[in-house]
Amino acid sequence: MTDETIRDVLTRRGLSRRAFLQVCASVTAALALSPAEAADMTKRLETAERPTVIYLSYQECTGCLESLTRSFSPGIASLIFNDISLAYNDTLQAAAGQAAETAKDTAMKNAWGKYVLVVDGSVPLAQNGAYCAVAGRSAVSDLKRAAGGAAAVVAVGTCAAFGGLPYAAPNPTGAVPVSEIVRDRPVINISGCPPIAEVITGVILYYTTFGVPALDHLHRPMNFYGNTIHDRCYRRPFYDRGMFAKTFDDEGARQGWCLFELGCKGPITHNACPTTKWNGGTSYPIESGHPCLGCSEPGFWDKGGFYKALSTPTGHWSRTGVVSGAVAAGVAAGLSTAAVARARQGRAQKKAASADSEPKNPTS
Amino acid sequence: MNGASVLDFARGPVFEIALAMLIFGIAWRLVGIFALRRPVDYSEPRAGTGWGSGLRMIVSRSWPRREFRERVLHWDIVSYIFHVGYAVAILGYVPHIMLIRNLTGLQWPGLPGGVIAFAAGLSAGALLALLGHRLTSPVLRRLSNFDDYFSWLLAFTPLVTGLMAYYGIGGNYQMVLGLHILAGDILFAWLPFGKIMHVILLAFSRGTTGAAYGRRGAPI
Amino acid sequence: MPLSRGVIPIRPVTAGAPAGGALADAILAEIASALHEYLDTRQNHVIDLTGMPLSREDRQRIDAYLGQGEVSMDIHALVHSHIEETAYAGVWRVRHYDMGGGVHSERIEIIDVPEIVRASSADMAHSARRIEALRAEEGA
Amino acid sequence: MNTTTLGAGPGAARAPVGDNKQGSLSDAERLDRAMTSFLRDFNTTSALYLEACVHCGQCAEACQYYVQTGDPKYTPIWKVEPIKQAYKRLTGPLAPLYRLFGLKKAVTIEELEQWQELLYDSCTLCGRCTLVCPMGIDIPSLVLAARHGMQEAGLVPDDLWGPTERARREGSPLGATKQVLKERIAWLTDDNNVTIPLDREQADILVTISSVEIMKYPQSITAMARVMNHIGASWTFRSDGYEATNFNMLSGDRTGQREATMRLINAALAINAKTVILPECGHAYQAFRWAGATMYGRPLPFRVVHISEYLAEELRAGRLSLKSDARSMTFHDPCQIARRGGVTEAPREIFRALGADLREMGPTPAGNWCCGGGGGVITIHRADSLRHRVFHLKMQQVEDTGAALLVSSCSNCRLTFDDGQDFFHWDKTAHSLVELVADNLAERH
Repeated sequence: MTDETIRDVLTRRGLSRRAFLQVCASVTAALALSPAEAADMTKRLETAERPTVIYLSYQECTGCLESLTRSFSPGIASLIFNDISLAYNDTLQAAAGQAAETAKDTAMKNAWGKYVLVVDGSVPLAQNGAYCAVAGRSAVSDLKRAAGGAAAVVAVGTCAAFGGLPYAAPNPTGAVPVSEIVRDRPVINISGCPPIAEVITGVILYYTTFGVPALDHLHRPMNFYGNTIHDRCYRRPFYDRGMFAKTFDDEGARQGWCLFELGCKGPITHNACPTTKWNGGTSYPIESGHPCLGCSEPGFWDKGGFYKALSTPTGHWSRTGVVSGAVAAGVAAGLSTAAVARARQGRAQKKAASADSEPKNPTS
Repeated sequence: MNGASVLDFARGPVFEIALAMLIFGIAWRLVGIFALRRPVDYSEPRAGTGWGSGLRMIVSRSWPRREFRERVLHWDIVSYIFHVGYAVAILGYVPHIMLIRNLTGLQWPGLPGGVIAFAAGLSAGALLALLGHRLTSPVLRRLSNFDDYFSWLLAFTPLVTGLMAYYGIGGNYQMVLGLHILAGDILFAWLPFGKIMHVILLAFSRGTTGAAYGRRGAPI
Repeated sequence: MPLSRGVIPIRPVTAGAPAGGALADAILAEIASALHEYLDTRQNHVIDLTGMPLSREDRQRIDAYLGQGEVSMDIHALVHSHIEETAYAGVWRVRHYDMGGGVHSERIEIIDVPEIVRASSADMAHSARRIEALRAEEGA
Repeated sequence: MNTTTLGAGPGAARAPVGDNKQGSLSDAERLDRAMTSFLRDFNTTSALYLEACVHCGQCAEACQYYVQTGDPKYTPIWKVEPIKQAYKRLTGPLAPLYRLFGLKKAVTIEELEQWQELLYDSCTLCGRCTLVCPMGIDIPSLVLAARHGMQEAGLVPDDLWGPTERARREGSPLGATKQVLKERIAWLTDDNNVTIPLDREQADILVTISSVEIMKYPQSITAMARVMNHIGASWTFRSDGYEATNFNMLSGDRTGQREATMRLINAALAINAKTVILPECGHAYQAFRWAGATMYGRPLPFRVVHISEYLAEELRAGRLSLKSDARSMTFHDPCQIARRGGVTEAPREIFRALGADLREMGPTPAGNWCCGGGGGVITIHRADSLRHRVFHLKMQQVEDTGAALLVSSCSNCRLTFDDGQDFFHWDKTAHSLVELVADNLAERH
């Protein structure tokens, strides 16, 4: 650890306390903190040590990092994250090969037990982890080693958090989320494909000042994942009024009606998109006319289709097969139970006939 | 099992099984009834074959005859609130219409969520009242069996879970939605095997009596 | 550059269109009570509008009520911030812009002077050092 | 006269009620016979009915027994519970599931014995329940099927079995044998100076009689004769086919029911009748008009009408002309003829022809309250007090019309009214529609 505070870093870069307050305003706004919490956070950031962040990537597409660094306008928080805290990231750093490995080892040694380990991508377990290796070490052993010195692990992106695309059926690499490997450290999942940049940095700063934030049952920070897209969607009133776009080019779509029928997974997707938005607050998918894919939820690849309405069956079986099979089986069952009943009736008839040939009725 | 997997489970395999059971059961029960011996009536009809009366009675018996209204109409109305509310919620709610479109290709415009919630709430209230009636009326207590209470429960659960999902009650929305769909699946699967089959048998049994009375020229 | 609206025939609908202006009333009430609070206890109060689901009517009503006051300032630090007093003394609107020019934080502060306007002692000490250094350099 | 077995008034000596079992079969044999019979009767129609019930309990609200006692055991569909139980276990499509999960227990002999009261004492087969049932279930048809099994098992109430058995033996339930009929007609002819054709070899119309009329209301026979003669029809009574009542049907005795039906069919065939007229008897109308052809196994080669239908036809044809009788009257629609038989307009045409001030009961004809004596109930003495309780409803309904004269077209109803009148010291007497017509025949010029 550097013993430097975030404030110190800003000062060193010639920025005033006003700049610091602007940072705080940005962070607290992103975290949707109450005024009292925001004041508290500002106070704590004033004295908080600058965090050391080590960023490791496994089975991933680098989209998460793209989100973080190449967003439309890099936010203040990402500035802090990228320029101030990041001790190691093999994609961003200039060093390569042995030099990079040495840099990583040094960074880990210097902050052993204190650094925040950010992991991006899922970890393959099939073939002894052979599907992903860094510097001759499998992802799984690399992760275990790095996690050993981490104060907390932040799984960035749906791959790291829940397995993501590599995890989708049939999961050929045996991919698992970070939480399957790291069990003795707090794991904070920041899901999304990719996650929102402000969310990643916000969570790390929150962790620096307050520790592990309140998490939902999927270990996602409640601050960002506490509500569904649907809860805060500006198109929600159309949903409530039963006004839905039927196709991507109909009048409803032009009028900005609800995209539920086009497969929007907003109702079951927890993320901050409607409030934090993307690309420096420009918009989010639904605002651009596309249904939410549900990318921050586990298994979103395998939910029967991005454009299939949530209330419809995922339908892995052939509908014709199910229906015709059920009809055939039902008719067969009906005919056979009726045949059994008729046979019983036939026997009863015979019995009654033979009884009739004897004395006619019980009295005689 | 978490909410997401309950939801996937309910929308996936369970739905397919429930659909198969629904169709299988309806076919089984109807074929099983109609493949029994058919009674033959050689009597000379007074008024045609009675087909018209059969069809008429399917409709007309939906409302009690004047002479019985004083004694049964109040509970009929409660029952109607339940049934109509249920129908509005099932047929008017767009997510449900999506399901119907997915299954049959048919679709129609939906109603606002508030209307659906109101209808479903009324329906649930009426259903509770009907249960209370069943539990307190000596006649109904005498008649009721497992099927009556089980079917009640299966009718009630989707309503309540649906309302919970709509209002975001019960915490985890995915879980609540998953349970709602699961409850619907179970209702589907159970439908042909219990009293809820009346939704289909009703027409046949009314029609049979309507036709029999019709050919006699008797009032229906 | 944003695409021209004429290219894609989309008419965006503003968030929460049918919500009405109920939230604006609540905010105005909060401002009034915060002013009393400040006079009694010197405790400042911040209303963060950023995450609030304000409808267009809400915004219009807030703007109309608060109006424009005597003071207006701009801060050019890490990013640009614009601060202006409303028609009511001690009621400030503070907007922070991000690097792309969008508003990333918007708040109403009830205080005599917003915190961010004040020069901090540390910065003033730093300034003193810089001036002395400059003079020393010139003097040398 | 042997009518004491029928209309037991208050204080009348009660026939000794045994254990109400016939024969000396073991319980197991009885149960087996009942189940065998239940099985034989199940068909698509009864299956639909037994499957469709939703246990809504509305049939109770239509049933006079429940309405008057509030006892849930009188709920109509509950009265057929054993046959429902047997169906669900043995015949229904889901029977394998019911047995597998033990959802329906096998019917026991105790249950059958217990249900005797519900199936016989407290159901007149009036069919009011059919009209209220939201599923349209025709419960009386199920009661009849259940009675078949009860009869096979020898579990008919003794009081009902007596006349039933006698009908098998003597051709008439109340002792109106061929000999008695001939004597009765002979003295009716003498006393009333009316021609009553008996055993003509050829006639267009075979007129049948209810033994209740022969034994209790002989004036009805005279009335029929006078009316038929007035019309100038080619008609006859036949001593080989006169008894229209079918107590065997009411007991559940299929064999006897068939025999009784065939006697009438054969008599009609023997004289080449084009029409068979059924007398003022409700169950006769069910047994012959609607069940007769099915007993015969093919459509009947003649038409079957109730006497009131016939009279209405003749009125329309102008062969029957009546004097005016403007008294205020109310008409009791017999369940089996009106509600379940479809004859609702004919009697009203007759009242119009009479110029009578007809004051309809509310409700009638469809929702009319049963007299309480149908379905064989009037014969069962242990059910007297229950029958009187339900008769109270009927009495009230009649009183509410304010009519001076009460008319019906069923002599079994008439018997029940007489008994009720006696019991309640009521000032209303039920009259016969045919007798009313006979009394008002216009003079032929």
